[in-house]
Amino acid sequence: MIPISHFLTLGAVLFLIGAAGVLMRRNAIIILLSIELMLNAVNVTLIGFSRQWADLSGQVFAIFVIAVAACEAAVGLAILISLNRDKTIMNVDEVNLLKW
Amino acid sequence: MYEIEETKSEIQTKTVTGADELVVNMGPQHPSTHGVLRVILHLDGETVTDLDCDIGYLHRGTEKIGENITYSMFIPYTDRLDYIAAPSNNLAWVTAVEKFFDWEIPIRANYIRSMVGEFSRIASHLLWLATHALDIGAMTVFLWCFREREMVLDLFETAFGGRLTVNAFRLGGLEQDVPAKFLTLAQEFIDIFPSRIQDYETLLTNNRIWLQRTRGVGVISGEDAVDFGLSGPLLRASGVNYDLRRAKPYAAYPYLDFVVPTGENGDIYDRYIVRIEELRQSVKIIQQCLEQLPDGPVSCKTPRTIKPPVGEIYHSIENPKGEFGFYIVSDGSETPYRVRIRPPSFVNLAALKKLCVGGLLADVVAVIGSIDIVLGECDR
Amino acid sequence: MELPFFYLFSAGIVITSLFMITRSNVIHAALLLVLSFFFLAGLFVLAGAEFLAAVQVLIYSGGIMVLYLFSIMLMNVQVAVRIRQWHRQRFFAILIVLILGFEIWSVLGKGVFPAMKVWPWKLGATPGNVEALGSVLYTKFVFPFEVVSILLLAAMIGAIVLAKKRIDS
Amino acid sequence: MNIATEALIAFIKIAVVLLVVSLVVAYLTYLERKIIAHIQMRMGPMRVGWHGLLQPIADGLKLFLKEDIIPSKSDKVVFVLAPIMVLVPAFVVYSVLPFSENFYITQVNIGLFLILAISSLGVFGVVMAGWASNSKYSLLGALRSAAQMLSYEIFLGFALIGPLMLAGSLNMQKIVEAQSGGWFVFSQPLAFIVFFIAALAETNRVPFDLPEAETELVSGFHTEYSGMKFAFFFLAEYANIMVVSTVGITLFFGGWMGIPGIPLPGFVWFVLKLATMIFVFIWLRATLPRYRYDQLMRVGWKFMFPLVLINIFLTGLIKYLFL
Repeated sequence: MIPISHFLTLGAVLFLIGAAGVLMRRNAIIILLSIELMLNAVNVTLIGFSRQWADLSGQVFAIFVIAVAACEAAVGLAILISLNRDKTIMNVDEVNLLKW
Repeated sequence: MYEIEETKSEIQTKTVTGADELVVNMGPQHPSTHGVLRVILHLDGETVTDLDCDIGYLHRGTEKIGENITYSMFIPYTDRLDYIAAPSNNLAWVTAVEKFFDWEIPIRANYIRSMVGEFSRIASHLLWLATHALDIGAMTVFLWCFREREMVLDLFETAFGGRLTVNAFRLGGLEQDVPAKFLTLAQEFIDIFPSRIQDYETLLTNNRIWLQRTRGVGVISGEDAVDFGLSGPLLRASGVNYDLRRAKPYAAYPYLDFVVPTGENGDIYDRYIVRIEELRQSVKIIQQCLEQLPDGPVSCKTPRTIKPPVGEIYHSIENPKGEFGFYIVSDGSETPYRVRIRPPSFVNLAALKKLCVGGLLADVVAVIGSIDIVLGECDR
Repeated sequence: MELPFFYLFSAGIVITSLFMITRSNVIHAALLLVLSFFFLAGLFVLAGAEFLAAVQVLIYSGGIMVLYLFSIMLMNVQVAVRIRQWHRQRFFAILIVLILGFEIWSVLGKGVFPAMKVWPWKLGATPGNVEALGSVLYTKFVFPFEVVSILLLAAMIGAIVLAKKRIDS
Repeated sequence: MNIATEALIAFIKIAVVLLVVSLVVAYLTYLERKIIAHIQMRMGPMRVGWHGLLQPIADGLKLFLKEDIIPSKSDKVVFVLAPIMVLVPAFVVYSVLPFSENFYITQVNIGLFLILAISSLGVFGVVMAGWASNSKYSLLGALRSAAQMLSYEIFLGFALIGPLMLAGSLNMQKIVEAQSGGWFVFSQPLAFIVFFIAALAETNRVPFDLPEAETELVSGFHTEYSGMKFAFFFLAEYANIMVVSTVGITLFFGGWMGIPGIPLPGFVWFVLKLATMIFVFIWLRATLPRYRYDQLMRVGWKFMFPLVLINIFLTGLIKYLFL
């Protein structure tokens, strides 16, 4: 039996790695990938709780999270492609048109 | 020399493009450019936005060679132009040179010339159908066509000794009469060939995928086709009824009865239909030739050295691929002063850009197949 | 028996994730993330969520990550490898991440975890898992399910509008 | 039975299946060459062994001994990984396929879903190969194939939902057993048609072989591959044909279950059905031309997708009303 604390710790570590990736990298695709990682960290905790309480709600919510991740990937990549097409920008700190 | 350099650099600068455009170099080593054609494609995704043809990889200076050898020595060189249908090229050259003189070509020779010309049309169209179908992905047609083409090449071998480059005709007629075996083999061939054409049609003509791939693709209107100087099945598929066998009959064609098939839409499908119908008409012509073939000599009396009078001449015949002509300037000596070849592939290829731009990458392959080019005559 | 596998998969996930956020080549990063998702799928099987593991592989790896690779191939990656990789705010970011980690650690460390309940399904044995998940998904959670489908539709339209080429250019 | 014996039995089963499948896949290439050759009025391989029976082994040996070329501008790690990524999922799927009543490696309650999930990974290898080769033809082939495989995976999965609703289980063995009253191909003809077309597209077979269209893209994503790596792609293609054929006969033709009245072992029925299915695949290759990219997508999204949705709806309705 795997204790719930293991799942929670793993989820926390993954979330931190993902957060570090989002905050520290310039490359927009890596940032999107890191966000995927953070969403998966949430999934790990959801699955852990689902197992802990023998309740399927956790798994259902994990499915919802995957669906949201798909939306995020689609929209994020669409934004990136349109940026890349117009200005060949790959880095987030170059997207500064709204800055004053 | 300077100009050549400049065109080269132009092609190279054009390959530097924006973010969306992908430049693909199709050829000279590519399975569906039918030899060594190089096409520089500018793709937006899969759509072709621009296209450049780079030819000349098979340039052998045939025209220049023609200036340095005698008229009869040039006949084997014409074999190497449209090597798919070598006898047809021989026919174009010998009839062109014969135009300088007022020789009486024996009727038997003319009939055999027409017959062999039609056989070479069959050979060429079979190879075209085989490779065109393979380009679009139907691989069985490829081997079936080669089965029949092999029979045609066997016929050439029986008659002339050569299979691909036959050196079939001589100035003034034939070198010698065709053997009797040739005539029986020819009869055998045209007996079975119509059913074989039916086989190809079973696989392709009403095939839904074939229709989708060919209908409405690579369209050129009749007027545009005339403006581009297209000829052959390409022109006739656009609805222009122009066939040199009818317009300016040569050999035995004035005595033969055949239909010139034309298309309506000028798309790849119509070219396919026109060529398939031409195969049938060729069978009909050969049948008539075999029935009407008179006895008699196959060559007229020609001088030992052939020295045409001073002057110039243009003569063209209907090759399988279109109007194949020779422009010869004679200075009265044993060798021509200038030989200029009018190759159908070269002229037809000029329309490639018009046919392809706006289409998809896969259509380029289909269009190149439907134009039916042979780089041997295109690059000369 | 489960615990060693848990450690194996966890180590795999953490290591691939760490590699993922440090790669300069985005294709490598994406492929490493795929690898990490496989480990994650293994973890889900351990936790009795086989269906979710298959969904993870099918949707995440086979769908979303292919979409990423597809998009990356449309962009010019070679240039991006050579330039500066890290954001200016990286030291500040490390600080924030450390603070966040400390907070999670302090909460987790103080938490009291109850003993495991007896898990009603045995691994890979009963067919009830998928059926039960399906019935929960379509009864209790049918409203969120519909909301998610609308979200997907909106995202699809948004993505098409954003990525579509401008007609005038 | 303790864990060690169980593990040993599982290992032996895996080894047997792996060896047999690799051999069958190798001989599938021979079969394809022979069948197509006879359709095209020629003999096919005749030189190596009796009627060329040893040809696959000779081919394998040749590819194995060939120089392994890695283009200098390629991404070497990804380039090497790609063929493995293509081949491994094709073989992993065999772990849940039922070969006969009691011969299978394992049965899991998400069997079919696992097959779909694992085989969806094949597209990775293709995309990786296309990108790592650093060649435009390969990239175009990979882009085509990514779009094609992603789209047709959807139709493939949706087509399987109809039979699944009738079977009421994802377990492959249970699906077979559910067909004792009648094969699902009779109750789900629409689903079978869509499944078959999608399977052709999934395995990059004619008329959907655009990703590797020799005459347009010079073999597409594996243009730059040679030697053993090329052999991997080649084997993966045939292994995938086997997989989709097996899934097809399991879901629509009753798997190892025979026609009542003819006493044959389940495995023989399985092999017979598999051979028929594969013959149809090869037959199509010899007959049909290739679709164009936009036509492929149009066929998929405008024809097959509505069809399969209608099928799911009708199946649900009928099941709700009458069963």
